[in-house]
Amino acid sequence: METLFFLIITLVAIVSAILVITCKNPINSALSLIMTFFCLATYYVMLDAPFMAAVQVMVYAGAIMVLIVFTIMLLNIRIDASKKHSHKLIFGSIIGFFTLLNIAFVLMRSRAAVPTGPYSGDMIKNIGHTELIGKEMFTNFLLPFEITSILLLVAIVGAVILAKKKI
Amino acid sequence: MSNVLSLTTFLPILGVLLLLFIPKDSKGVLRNVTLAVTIVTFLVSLLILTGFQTNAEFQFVENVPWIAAGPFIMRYNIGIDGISLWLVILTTFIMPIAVLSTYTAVEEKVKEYMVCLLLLETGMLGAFISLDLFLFYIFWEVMLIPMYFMIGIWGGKNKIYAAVKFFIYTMVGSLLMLVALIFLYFKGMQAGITDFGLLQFFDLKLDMATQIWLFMAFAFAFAIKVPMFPLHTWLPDAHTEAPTAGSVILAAVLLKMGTYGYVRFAIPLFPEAAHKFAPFIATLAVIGIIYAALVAMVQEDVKKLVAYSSVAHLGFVMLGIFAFNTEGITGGMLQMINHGISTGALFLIVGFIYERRHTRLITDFGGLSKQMPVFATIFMIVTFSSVGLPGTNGFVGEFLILLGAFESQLRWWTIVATSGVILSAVYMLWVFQRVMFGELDNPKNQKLLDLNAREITIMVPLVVLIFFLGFYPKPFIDKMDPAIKKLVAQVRVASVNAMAIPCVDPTQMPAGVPASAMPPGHPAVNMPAGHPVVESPAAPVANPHAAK
Amino acid sequence: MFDKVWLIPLFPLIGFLINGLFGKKIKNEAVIGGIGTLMIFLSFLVSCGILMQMIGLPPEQRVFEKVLFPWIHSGNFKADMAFLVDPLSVIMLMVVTGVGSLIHLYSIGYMHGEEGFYRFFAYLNLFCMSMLLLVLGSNMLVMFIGWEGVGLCSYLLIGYYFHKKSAGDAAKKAFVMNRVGDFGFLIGLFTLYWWFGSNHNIWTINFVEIKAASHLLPFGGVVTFATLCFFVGATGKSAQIPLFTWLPDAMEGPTPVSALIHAATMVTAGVYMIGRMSFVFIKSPETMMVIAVVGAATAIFAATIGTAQNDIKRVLAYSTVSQLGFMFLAMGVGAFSAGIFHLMTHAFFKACLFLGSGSVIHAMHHALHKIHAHDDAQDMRNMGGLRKAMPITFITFLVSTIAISGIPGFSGFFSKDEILWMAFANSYHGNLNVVLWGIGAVAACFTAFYMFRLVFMTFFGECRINSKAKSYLHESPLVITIPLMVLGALAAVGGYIGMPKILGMLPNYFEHWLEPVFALANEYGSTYAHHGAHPSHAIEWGLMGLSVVIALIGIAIAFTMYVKNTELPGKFVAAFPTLHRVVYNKWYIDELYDFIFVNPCKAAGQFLWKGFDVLVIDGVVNGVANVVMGLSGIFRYVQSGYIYNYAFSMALGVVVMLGYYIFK
Amino acid sequence: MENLNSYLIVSAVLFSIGTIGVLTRKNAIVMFMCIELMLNAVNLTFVAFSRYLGNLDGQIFVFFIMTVAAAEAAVGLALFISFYNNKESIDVDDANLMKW
Repeated sequence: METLFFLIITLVAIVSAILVITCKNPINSALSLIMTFFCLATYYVMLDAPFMAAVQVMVYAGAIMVLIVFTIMLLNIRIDASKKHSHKLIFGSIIGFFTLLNIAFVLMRSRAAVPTGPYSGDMIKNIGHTELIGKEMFTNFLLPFEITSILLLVAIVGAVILAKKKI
Repeated sequence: MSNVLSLTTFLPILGVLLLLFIPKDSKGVLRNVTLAVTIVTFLVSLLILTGFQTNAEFQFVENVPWIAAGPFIMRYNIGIDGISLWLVILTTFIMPIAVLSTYTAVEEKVKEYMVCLLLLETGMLGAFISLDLFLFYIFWEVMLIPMYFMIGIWGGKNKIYAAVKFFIYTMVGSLLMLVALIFLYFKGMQAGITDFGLLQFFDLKLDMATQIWLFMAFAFAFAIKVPMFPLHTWLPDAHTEAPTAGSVILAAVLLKMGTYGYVRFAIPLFPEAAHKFAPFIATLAVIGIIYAALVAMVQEDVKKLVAYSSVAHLGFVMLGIFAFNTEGITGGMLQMINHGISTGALFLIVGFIYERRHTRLITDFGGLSKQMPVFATIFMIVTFSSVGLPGTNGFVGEFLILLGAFESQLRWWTIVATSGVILSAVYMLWVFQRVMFGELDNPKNQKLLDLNAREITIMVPLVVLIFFLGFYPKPFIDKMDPAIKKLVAQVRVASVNAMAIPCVDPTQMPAGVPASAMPPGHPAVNMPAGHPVVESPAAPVANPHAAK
Repeated sequence: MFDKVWLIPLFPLIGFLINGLFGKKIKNEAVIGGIGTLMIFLSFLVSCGILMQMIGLPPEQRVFEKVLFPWIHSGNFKADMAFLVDPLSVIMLMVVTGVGSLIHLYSIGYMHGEEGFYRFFAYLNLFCMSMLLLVLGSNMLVMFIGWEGVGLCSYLLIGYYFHKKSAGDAAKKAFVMNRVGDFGFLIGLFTLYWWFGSNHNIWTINFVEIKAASHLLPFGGVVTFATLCFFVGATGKSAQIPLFTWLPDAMEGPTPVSALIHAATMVTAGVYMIGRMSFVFIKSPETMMVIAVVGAATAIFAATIGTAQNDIKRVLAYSTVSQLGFMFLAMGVGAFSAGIFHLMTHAFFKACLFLGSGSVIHAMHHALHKIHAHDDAQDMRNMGGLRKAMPITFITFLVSTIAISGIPGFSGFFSKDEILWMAFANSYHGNLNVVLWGIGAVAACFTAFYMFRLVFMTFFGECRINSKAKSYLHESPLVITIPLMVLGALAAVGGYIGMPKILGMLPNYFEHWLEPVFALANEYGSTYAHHGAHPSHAIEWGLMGLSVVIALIGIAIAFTMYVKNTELPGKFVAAFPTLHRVVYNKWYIDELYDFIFVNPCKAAGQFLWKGFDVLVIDGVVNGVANVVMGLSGIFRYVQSGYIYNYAFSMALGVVVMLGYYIFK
Repeated sequence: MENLNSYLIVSAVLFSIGTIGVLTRKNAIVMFMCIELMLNAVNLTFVAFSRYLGNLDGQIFVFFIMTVAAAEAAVGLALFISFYNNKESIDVDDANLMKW
């Protein structure tokens, strides 16, 4: 049952991903991407990471994609105007293919390490994913976490300055 | 008081911070603030002068750890001795003058210009006071950048070419120096030296081949900066294109980096190699003197002429330094100051007439004496200072250089170099005649105004110094004398050691000392107190792994 | 009084500063000129005081050194700002300040109404200061300050009329030629310093110390080199062959300048310097011979040129060169005191001659100006018959001319005859002495000839000036004639203090006075002089008579050619056109120098700049840059500028690199 | 829960698709979306490994990547807007200032 579910999700994810890169209209691409993000959120749930799934939906599907769609609409871009990109398509596909090949070879030839961490599935279910993540985040990763705030601040300032017409 | 040296060096940087808060349109404020900063820096540097004890030791030393990256340990190690003292003072002295000279010359991007000037000052001061090889290298490069912008942004018609040429020329040299510096450091590590402190390297014994290679790298870098004969072509271009203040600083201070580098680094670090190369470098210096004088003679652009005269003057300095005796090096050091004053003044003078007429071609002038008597007087004084007339500063330095070189084994070089004295008179007087004498026939020249109060204010300190140094150079010589004596002893001790190596000619022994007093291979003779007795050069180097 | 010696150069310095800095504001000519003259006169008074004191001292105590302040001390080298007072420098002090005061006074009148009046007096005072430094310097370096300082003032004063190109050129030429001499001086200084230092550990350039150590110097060898170098210095300053061409050109300066600098004082610096270091020069027989030969050659050579010049000042200039040649001849044959004696008498009569010519030019200029004529006021062909218009000038001029021609009873006779006699009698140079005497005698004949030619053309005969201007000719004012009269009197009687022994009327005070200075040199000289039979009194009388006869012959020829048969010179020129042209054009020496030195230097400069600097060195530099640029021109095709190309290559790179690690 | 490999394969496929998209599309916004897709593929790997190894560090990383992606989106889109204001186009071929 779960395998079937996984396969369906995978199918949806890959198809919508392909749609992202093939749709002429950027809006369609964006909508397909949102679809992919939802699929990924589903995977996270399946991987016992509900908090990540929630963040995925909120940040990616919610915030970032809204931003993108908003930009597309703001700029009023309809159709990808350029026609001639056939040679690019071939090259791109070859490189994509080889990327896939590389990864496949890595997967085939490598062996995953033995699980060592303390966080088993049961533990996550008992204590709660959010709490665990939270503890980890605000203890071991406190400094990086705080620094992300600076990163975001910089990004905000940068975005404001860049988007202004005349500085 | 103890860190007055750091204060002097970094005051201009504080000035830069101050400038950042001044809107770019208020040019007057920008200029005045910069002027104030440079004057304050000069005043602070006078504290160094008054606090300086006349002895051979480094003073005002500050030595704190700075960067420790793996095997490399760089320290913020600064200090000053008689050799660098006057160059620091010269720098801080020239800067207000340079700033003042830009009041009307630079109208665009004033803020940026002033920032460049102040950064340049920090770079120059830092290079003079560094006692850490790596720190020196950093300041050495820091100087380069503001100067590059000054030529490239505020320069003349061909500014980009000149700026790039200046930058790349210097860069080639300094990269070689960087390589040599790192190599030297590893050599030092094998002998147990743990950081880049210059003083420790003085005691490092290197074998001849290493010394020669390292000396060549250092000498090449410094020779470009000096600039010495075949490597001088960046200078006329840079000078002609640079704005007046840039030229003044370039001539007065930046070129001294090269000669200072020889005195502070290349020679005491690699004394034997320096001795070996002395005839070669003296030859280049002498060629430079004659060559630059001949070329200067036929220049059509006043500024280019002055630039070539710089090459000739610096040739004298090099000759004096490579005499390896007190007189020669004292003369060389004095001549550095003198050249800073008189050539700086010459560039200012060229700047004055350029501002008025927007041309520097000699043929466009003539008879200006009639229209500009004050200017004529000052120009004449500076001209004769540049020619080296006794009673002006130029003479004292030139004379000591020639005297020192004549005493050393560079006798024949000296005789040829002395003829440069004639040539310098020829080209300087000729240009003076063509610009100032003759009929005032060009209608554009007939309306020229004489120097205004600001310009006279700029020139007066220089003129006063020209005469002061000419008639009473004693305070200057006295302050630098112990340090130079120490340097001479250091170099001489090394050359005595080198006598054990067969490739060094035993006639290099200093004249006047009876030969019996100095048996070959006996290193302890003449060694100043505190100088560690070095094992004979044949002894194996200390365990290479000891440092680890 | 000796202690106050520093006042002597100080006064002119004060004058220089006052006139130089504030002269423009003072404006009043009487004040400016008064300050200038007063200052040098004060120096004269101090010099007199020193002379008086020195006369009262026994000869061996007549040396005094005054250290003002340490100047350059470095390593072994020590040079103080110090003054040396001894009989030689006192003589020079008297000449410089004495003649100097008179010429200052004269200048007040002569320079009246000139634009840069204050500038002139400032320079003149500066000159006096430099000259006094030169004279007083107790070591070579202080002497060298003065040495170059006078060169500077000469430059400034020759270029006084700077708007004239010829003046600027002449000034530059003078300075550069002097610099050639200074080059020699410096090398000589270095050599002596180095030799004493490295061989005897005596590191000194002080005259007294060198004198004390001079017994260590070898005869010939390094001393020859050093002294020859010094002599090059002397030829530059004193306008001897080969560096004499600047002096005639220096006549571009105002006439008082010519009188003071280019006749009486500065140009004699070379002679003074040799006298000051006689104990070194005498150690080298070769140098002595060179000096004597050069001196004699210059004497005759300049005299020949002098015969053909028409510019009144140029004749005097060549005469100066010629007389300086006599002085060097004296130095070269070891007759040091005779040389200095001639220096002094020459200062009197030549200053007088120049000032007299200045007076003439002044009058001529004034007259020509009145009628707005543009004739050359200095050309003797425009003059003639001036003796009626300008009696005082004429008389003083005539007295000086007689003096320079060597007519007995006048100062020039005593000094010149002494030189000729010493050239004959002093046997340093073997049989060359006869030749030297011969050349000297012929030069004396020429001297008499051209000087009287000058007098005849200027003061006798018909007045050739524009007849309208004639009425405007009149005698110069008192301020000009007083110096003329004083100098004329000195030219007449100044020689009696150095009367030759043989005449026996008065003792030779002069030689006696300088005895302590030159005794050592004469002692060294006697070690290699040929001890032949000393010429007898009869020979001395004979030679003296002969030289008088020679002078009279010269005068007679001049009289015939320029008073009696005034068409003779024209015929002579027609008969020997080439000779006249060559002599008139100063033997084409200037052109020769242009050809040998000046033009090659310029050409070399042009070649080195355009050919070597720009083509070769910058060619290499730019060549390297061009190679790099060419290569990058090829490689830049890689950089298409399209984002997807970069993205491609990046992705490709990642894939390939990953692939390498995965598949390897 | 599926085994680790299946997630990794999905992630690889998504990553490759993203790569192809970045390389083939000219619309800057679409390219940007493809980059987001690639980032998400990586995120999936992180989470999968994190779960497999029983170590939460991977998920923390994902969190940071999301932050970076958000910042990137803000700045990147601002860039596009300003680019569009200048060039009236969002096509990367028009970003040709670096072209020789």
